[in-house]
Amino acid sequence: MSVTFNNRDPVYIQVIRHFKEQIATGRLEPGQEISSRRELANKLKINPNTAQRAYKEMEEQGLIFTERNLPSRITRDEHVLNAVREELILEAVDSFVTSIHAINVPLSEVLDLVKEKYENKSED
Amino acid sequence: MNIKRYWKMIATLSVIVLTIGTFYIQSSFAASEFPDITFKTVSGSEEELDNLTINASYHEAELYQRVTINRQGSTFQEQLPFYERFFGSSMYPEINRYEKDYRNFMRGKVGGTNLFFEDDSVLVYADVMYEGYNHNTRITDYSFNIDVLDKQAVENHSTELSVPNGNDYAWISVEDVQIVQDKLIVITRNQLSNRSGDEEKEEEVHGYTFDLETLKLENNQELLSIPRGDEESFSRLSMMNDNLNVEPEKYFLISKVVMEQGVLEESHEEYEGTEMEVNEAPNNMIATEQSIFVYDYETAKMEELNLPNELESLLESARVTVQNNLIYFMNQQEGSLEVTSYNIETEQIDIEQTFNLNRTSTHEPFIKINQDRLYLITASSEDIGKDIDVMIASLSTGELLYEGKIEVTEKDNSTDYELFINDIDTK
Amino acid sequence: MIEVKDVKKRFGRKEVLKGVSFTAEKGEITCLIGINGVGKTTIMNAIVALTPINSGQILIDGEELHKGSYEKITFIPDAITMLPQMRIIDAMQFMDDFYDCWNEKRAEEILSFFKLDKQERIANLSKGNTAKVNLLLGLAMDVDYILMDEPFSGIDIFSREQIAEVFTSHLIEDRGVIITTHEINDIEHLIDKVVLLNEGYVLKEFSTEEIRENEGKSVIDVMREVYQS
Amino acid sequence: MNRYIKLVNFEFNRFLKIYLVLIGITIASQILGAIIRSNQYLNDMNDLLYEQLMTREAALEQLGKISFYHITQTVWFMGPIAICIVTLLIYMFFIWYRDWFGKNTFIYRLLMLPTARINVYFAKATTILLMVFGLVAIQLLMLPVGRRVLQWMIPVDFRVDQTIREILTSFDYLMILFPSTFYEFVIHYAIGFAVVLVVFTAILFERSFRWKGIVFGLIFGAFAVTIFIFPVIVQAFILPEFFYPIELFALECIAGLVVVSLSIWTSNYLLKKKIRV
Repeated sequence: MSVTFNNRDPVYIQVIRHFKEQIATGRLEPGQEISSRRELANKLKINPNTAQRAYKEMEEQGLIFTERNLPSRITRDEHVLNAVREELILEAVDSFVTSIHAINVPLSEVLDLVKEKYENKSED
Repeated sequence: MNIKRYWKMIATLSVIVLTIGTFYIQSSFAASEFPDITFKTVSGSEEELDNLTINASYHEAELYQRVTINRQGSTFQEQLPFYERFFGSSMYPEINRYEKDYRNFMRGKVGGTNLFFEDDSVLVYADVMYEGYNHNTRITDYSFNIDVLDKQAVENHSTELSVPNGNDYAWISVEDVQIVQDKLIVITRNQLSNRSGDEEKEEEVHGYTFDLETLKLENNQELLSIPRGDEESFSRLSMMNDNLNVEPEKYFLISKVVMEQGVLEESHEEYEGTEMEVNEAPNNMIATEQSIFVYDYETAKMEELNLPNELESLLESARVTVQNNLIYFMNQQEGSLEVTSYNIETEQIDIEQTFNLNRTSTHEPFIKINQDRLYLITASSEDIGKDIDVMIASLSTGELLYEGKIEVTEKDNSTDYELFINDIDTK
Repeated sequence: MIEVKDVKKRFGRKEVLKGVSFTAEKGEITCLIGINGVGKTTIMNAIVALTPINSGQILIDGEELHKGSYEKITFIPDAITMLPQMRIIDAMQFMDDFYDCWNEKRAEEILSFFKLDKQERIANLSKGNTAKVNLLLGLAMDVDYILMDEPFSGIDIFSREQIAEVFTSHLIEDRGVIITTHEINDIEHLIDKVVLLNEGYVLKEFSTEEIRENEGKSVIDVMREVYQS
Repeated sequence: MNRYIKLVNFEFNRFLKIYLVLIGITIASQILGAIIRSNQYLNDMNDLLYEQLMTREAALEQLGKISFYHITQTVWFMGPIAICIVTLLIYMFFIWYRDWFGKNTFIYRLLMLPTARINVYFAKATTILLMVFGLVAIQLLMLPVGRRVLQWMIPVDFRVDQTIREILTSFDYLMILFPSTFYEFVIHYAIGFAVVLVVFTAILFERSFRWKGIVFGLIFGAFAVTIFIFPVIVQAFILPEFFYPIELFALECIAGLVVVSLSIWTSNYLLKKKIRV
């Protein structure tokens, strides 16, 4: 697991986003045990306090849960999981739309192109 | 704490403690291993030794030690408390006693017994201090430093006052201090300096009289003087009183010798005893005039003694000392010592005694007279450092009261030692 | 908490610190950055009383430094503090002898983490390994605060990575760390707090996450802003 | 206390190599010196007896018997003592300065030990003292060794056997190292130790204030000397012979204690408040 962080966004937000991506793509399964904040900090080469903050935030968002002293796990809550997926899709679409919008291309042309590219990528 | 890691330090420490400890433990034994030096009585009463203290030097191999010997035994310098050796202490028993009895009075008072006078009621100290040469006034300053202790009241009063005409003198030394009634008399030898302008005189003897109450200088008396020596003639003064004596005395004796250019007799024997004195005189001079002057403290008069001829002739070879009103002439002969006393007041010969020295050849003996006692320490000239006789005799009767030897008992039975007498004291 | 309050320090006529104040919390990594001057090292030395200050106050958990404080706070200077003729094991023994807070187990752990041979003499170590031993001696102490002066300077990249890894490890968990550096890049994500110094003053003291979250700026951005204005 | 002993041990081991070399030099040189000097005497004696055909008595008269004293007068004997003294004098400075100027700045470590810093000062002083006593002990042990060498080499008729005491009393410089009583021994080395402490304080002045510190250090040294000799000055110039020996001795003890306490107090202050790396 290696992540490249940018310097301008808070590291904890980038960590959460990383987790969300992993959940959305199924690399992290519902109920799966996740590494401790110390391991995480070590793996991602970030400050343990930041890792802690990311975990805390994720817990609040319901992405992960901790039972007593056991290691934290990914949530099994379908709603949350779907929401993560939707959030990521929406986020990607949003940013896509924003940049496309800037070039001022007609929607139909864009959609065709998207379809073509997407299928090609899946075949790779 | 892991002992193993400290072994080097512990080893070093052990070596230090063991080595240095052993050395000093042995040393403390060694200190007690100095030889015992005792009087071995041959005849007479050992009690006669009570007043006798001998100061000597002891040599063995490279060891050199000062030692004092008395009836009780010997004390080596190294056996003294360390601080006494470290800072030194007075060599005069009298002064040591004063320091014990009049501790505060004795502070700052250095010098020998000649600076002190003691009777039942007072202890007096008088010295002349050199205060330095003042470039402005071109005056050399000497001052009397006088301190009188009233023994009963334990009070002292002191003064410091300039010596009159101090500028004339190269040095001034105090020879005797006396009290006569309410007067304090200080006898000094004053060596004239080149600045004095007096080309004639070499040295003066002064009697300074102070009032005992006020300590004011009342009288400055020049008692005697000698001319400056030259190629042809040369004079010398010597003080004959025992300068260890602090007790009241009636007379102060000065011997004056005039020497003139002449043919020195090649008589070796004659000079053996008086080697020191001969050395002082310029070459080829012989004594042409010898006289004794007596200063009477009471009358404050200085007079030349008119000695009977038999005594006059003794002046050259005999040793002379004075005690009260008696002048003793001690003339050493082959194997014997002749003592003749002359009474200043009656102008008569008082006693004439001859004491057998028990040996034919002796080294210059140490002689001391105290009251009626004659103390004689003789060493044979063959074995100077070892064979030492002690004799105590009565002057009035000529009776031998004590006869003995100084015996050195070496702890290690070595005989490789030498003992030299420095002086004797009979207080 | 280490509190540095209005600390002033002169060397001769030169005032190196002109009233420096900042705090460093336990459990956080605080980074002192300064582009020039000797101020950073001087502050470090001052905190552990290796140099006297002219005025101001430095408190460690509310009290001034005393002899017992060295069981609570340690300083890892930029050069090793052990004698060249010592072997690593001797240096460790020395620490064990003198510090109650020395943690032998942790020392062994770091030793194997850094892949160091404890029989080796300090004089024979490479630069990188010397720095690691230096770090080891500080990190193996159960202290609350660790000060590190330029732990990355003059060391090869691989050693640097290994050392950086220490910062995310349990070795400094819950401790307060103050680190000085003039190169922020390697550790930008590792630190909690930055104190920007220039010419004896604190120009800015900020939390890295907050400045990213609230202003969307990287540490370098802030430095650029501050130093160039 | 425990850390102080550890520090002494540490400092001691740091200097041990040079120290052992010093001991080695002393032992070798003094044994060699005894052999060489004895040999020289034998040669001289043989020359008189067999070349100049003197009688034994005449030869002895001219040459004298040899004793250990003659060996102590050689550079073989005194040289190592001088080397040891000079080395320790230099080491008195080196013991501090190398912590600052050594390849690695050990002073950081020393100053950050969880013990009063004055223990470092005491430990260094103790180390010096230990080394001095060690050498003194070795020297003391070397006397009988050298004497035995002399006895092996010279027939009994040609030598004077001296006891250790006699060897010492015959040679002034040795009397300084080994005074005749234990009291004096304590006094000599107490003064020496006080000097070490004062020099240490001067060094700490320099280490605290650098150039200015040299001046402070010198002033402190002069001040310490003045305090120490003050009673003697009073005795000599202000109140001539005012004090009795025992009083002067007591005053000197007090003055010495004042100097030592002042040194320790000042050093403690400097180490606590002023020292810098």
